[in-house]
Amino acid sequence: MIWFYYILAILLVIISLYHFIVARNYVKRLIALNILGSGVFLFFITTAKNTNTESPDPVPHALVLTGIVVAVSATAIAVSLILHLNKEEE
Amino acid sequence: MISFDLGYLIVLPLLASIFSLISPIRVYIALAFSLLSFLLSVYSFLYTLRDNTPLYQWIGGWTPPLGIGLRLDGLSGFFLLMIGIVSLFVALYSISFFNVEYKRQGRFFWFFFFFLWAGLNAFFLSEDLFNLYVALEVLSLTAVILVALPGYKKAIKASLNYLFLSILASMFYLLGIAMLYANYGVLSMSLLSQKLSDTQEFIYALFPITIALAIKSALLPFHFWLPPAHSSTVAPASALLSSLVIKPPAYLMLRLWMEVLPKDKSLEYLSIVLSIMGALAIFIGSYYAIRQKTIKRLLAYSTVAQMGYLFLMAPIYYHGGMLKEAVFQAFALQVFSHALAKASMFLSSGNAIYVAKRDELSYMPGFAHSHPFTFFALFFSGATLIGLPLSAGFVAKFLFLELSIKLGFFLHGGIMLLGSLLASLYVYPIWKECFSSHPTKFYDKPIPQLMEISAFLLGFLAFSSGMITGFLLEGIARR
Amino acid sequence: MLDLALGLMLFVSALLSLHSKDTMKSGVFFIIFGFLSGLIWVRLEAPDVALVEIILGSAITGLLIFKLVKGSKQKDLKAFTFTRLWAGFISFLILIFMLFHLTTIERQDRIASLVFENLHKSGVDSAVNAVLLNFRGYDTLLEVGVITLAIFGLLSLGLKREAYYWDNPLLKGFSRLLLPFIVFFSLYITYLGTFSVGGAFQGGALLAGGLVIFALAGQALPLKASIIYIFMMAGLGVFSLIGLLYALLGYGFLTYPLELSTISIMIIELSIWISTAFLLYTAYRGKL
Amino acid sequence: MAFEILSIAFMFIGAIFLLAGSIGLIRLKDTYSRLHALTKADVLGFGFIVLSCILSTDLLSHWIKLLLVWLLAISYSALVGYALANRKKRYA
Repeated sequence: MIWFYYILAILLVIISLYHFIVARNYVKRLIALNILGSGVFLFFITTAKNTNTESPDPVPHALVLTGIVVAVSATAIAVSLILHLNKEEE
Repeated sequence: MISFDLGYLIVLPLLASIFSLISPIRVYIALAFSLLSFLLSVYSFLYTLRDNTPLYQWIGGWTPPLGIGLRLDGLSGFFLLMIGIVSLFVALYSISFFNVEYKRQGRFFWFFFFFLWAGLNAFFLSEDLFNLYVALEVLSLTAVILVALPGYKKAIKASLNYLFLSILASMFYLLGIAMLYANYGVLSMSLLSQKLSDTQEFIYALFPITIALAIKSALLPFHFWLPPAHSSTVAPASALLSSLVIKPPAYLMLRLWMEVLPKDKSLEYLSIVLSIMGALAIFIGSYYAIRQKTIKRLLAYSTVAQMGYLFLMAPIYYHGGMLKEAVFQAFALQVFSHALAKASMFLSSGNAIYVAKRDELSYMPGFAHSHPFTFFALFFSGATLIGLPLSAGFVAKFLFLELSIKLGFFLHGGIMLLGSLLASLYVYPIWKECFSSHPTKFYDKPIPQLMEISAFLLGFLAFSSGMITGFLLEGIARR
Repeated sequence: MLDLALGLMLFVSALLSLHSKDTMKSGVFFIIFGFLSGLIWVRLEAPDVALVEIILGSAITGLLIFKLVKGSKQKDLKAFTFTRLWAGFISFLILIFMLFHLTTIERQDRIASLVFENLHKSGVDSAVNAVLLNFRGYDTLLEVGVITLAIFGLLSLGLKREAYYWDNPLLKGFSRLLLPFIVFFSLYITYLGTFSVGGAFQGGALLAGGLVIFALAGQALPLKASIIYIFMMAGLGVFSLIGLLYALLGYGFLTYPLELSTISIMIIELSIWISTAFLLYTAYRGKL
Repeated sequence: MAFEILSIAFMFIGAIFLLAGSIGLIRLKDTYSRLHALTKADVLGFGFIVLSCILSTDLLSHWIKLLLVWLLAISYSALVGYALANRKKRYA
């Protein structure tokens, strides 16, 4: 099962990377970045499961929590910048 | 007696940022905290100079791999000193700058200024890879907001592109850490270096990490975000971004190559690729800088070129394991001289734009007569960028040249000298305009004294620190 | 089997979200994606991450993206063939690299056993929160810094666009009815963090969700702007003051002595709880 | 034993209702009929699933939590149905 999740994480990373480069629309780019982030987090969490201890490794969980909060902060800034840009263009 | 704690270097700027936002007397708070943080930076540099061993501090008393380590050695202490000097003078400049221009932005500027300081201190002190990610994120988000600060369309657009690229880079960096963690199970750099010896798996993780660091420090194929971002914001912010914010990724690369990664054949190829990119960055950056008509874009492209030096020397980081101290000295001095000089130049460009209300080069003639302080700032810092003798830039380039000859990389030394020549080609037009004896328009609008003097002092320090390099170099070599 | 189905659905929703021409559709599929990834975190025994992901990664990010879609009329231009080619090339390169890397991963303990050994010295019983607030508390301090920084950055842009709301008596009544429960429940989750699944970010995100529903009904909180301001600052301020305090007392930066660790962590958790909630609420509103 | 069989049966019934609702959501043509399928499935299917869960545990705290979840779910499903119908009516 672990290998399935690893491969899923890699697929998420590469398809969102492809769409990030290809997309010309800011909204699509933002979504692609968020999905890229999810792929990376999935990689981390799967690694947490890949141990010999009974319950999974809590360190990656804490790191991913940090990562999610940081990603949301960056998304909030991006949204506000894009809205600002649209207002300037009107 | 309160004992010295590395945490102060991070907490004090953080608290300063909060106070400067909620308090009505933000300028005084900013001044007081800037001085305090500056003194702390100086103290930590002197600390490394006095004690011959690096200072390790385990936060919470948890030793790695469980906890996070802070490390103060000669190199990081020196960079703390650099951050302190640049930030202090930028703070002095900003007090006056936001008094006369961009008053609305001045309300929030100090918050981001101190956050940036905290982030930089955190970055240079940390020795935990994930902690470096968070510090990097603090830096890049602050930088993005600083770019968007003026609020007009050009700035917002530049900052948006910067934001997208820097989130991408952060995700890549995080991916690299995840891969390293999956293989080695540690995040601390010193433990990682023990675990890495005689293994090869790290190569896969190094790939995303290198891309991430290249994007963040604007190495050639990813340099396109830098000129619009650094040139479209207000002068103090440009100075901070161009002199301080893009240095940390390069520093991290140096640390990884010199202290963490083992000798591996594939690393050698990677170092060649990096040095080719660095060389191209020097040529292309200089070429575009020469062609620019506005002073801020010229300076931004010159940053691309100057960052190229740090990557041009990648083979030296790989082969120079025996000469670690010398490599650190050369690298640190190059970063230091560029940081001080570029900050001074951006601040002076702010002065020029304040007077002329335009940022075309042709609109700032005769500065040598009307505003000699600004002219001398431009002169000294330009000389440092070129690397004229006596300046810190000269010493840095000399050290690099010596290393490349010692290790047999004659071509790299030659490219560096060529880069100096190109630098003189793009610095020269600025001097020429300043000395123009038949100015089309004579500006007698006075510049606030604090703005002139802080820009001048930074430039002067950048130049004159070449004469006290013995003292600085000794500090860097302490480990 | 369940994993396979969930993973497939996750991948398909990601593809649909990235592929669709209509940005509104992308947003909807992105929310579905976030929700499914939350379920996957549960499958991978990471309930803490699942809580935060569903509320932050799916709900709040989704709302922000909807706000963006409504306010942006940018056309999606087709990329050049050349761009497509090199994007494909780079993605392919990374695919190859990562697949090779997969072959090198081994099953090993990493830090996990060390964390469980030291858990009793941390002052918290839940392993994730022990890592988050004690072992790697410094990371969390900077993280709280990042989110505070981001929201104040957004405020400094000074955008005065009204957030979308639906003026309807039923929704108003519902959100008013719900809010006290959500406050109570999020506080409970925060408190739960000291010994089980839950914690400050989880609880704060939950409260933020409740506050955003409140705002969606077009009502403002009966709080003064200055109080919201202080709430937003609370996390960073309290956390760094406690760090400073222990440094000044001679224990060292963010180093809690064993007998004071539980209470210190509780105080920090409470302050992070309130500030996360109000920061995210402000992120949605876009103004104070 | 009887409880277990009952629990599994309820789970099946709930799942069938949810499936029917999903099929209705895809196959039905206009918004109101879709909404009808969706909300009905939510209330009934979800109700049966909660019931089956309640039967499979004998802890009071779990019962209370499940009931609360059910209460919240039906109240928001009603609200969402109302909101969608309202929207449709206004912008039809």
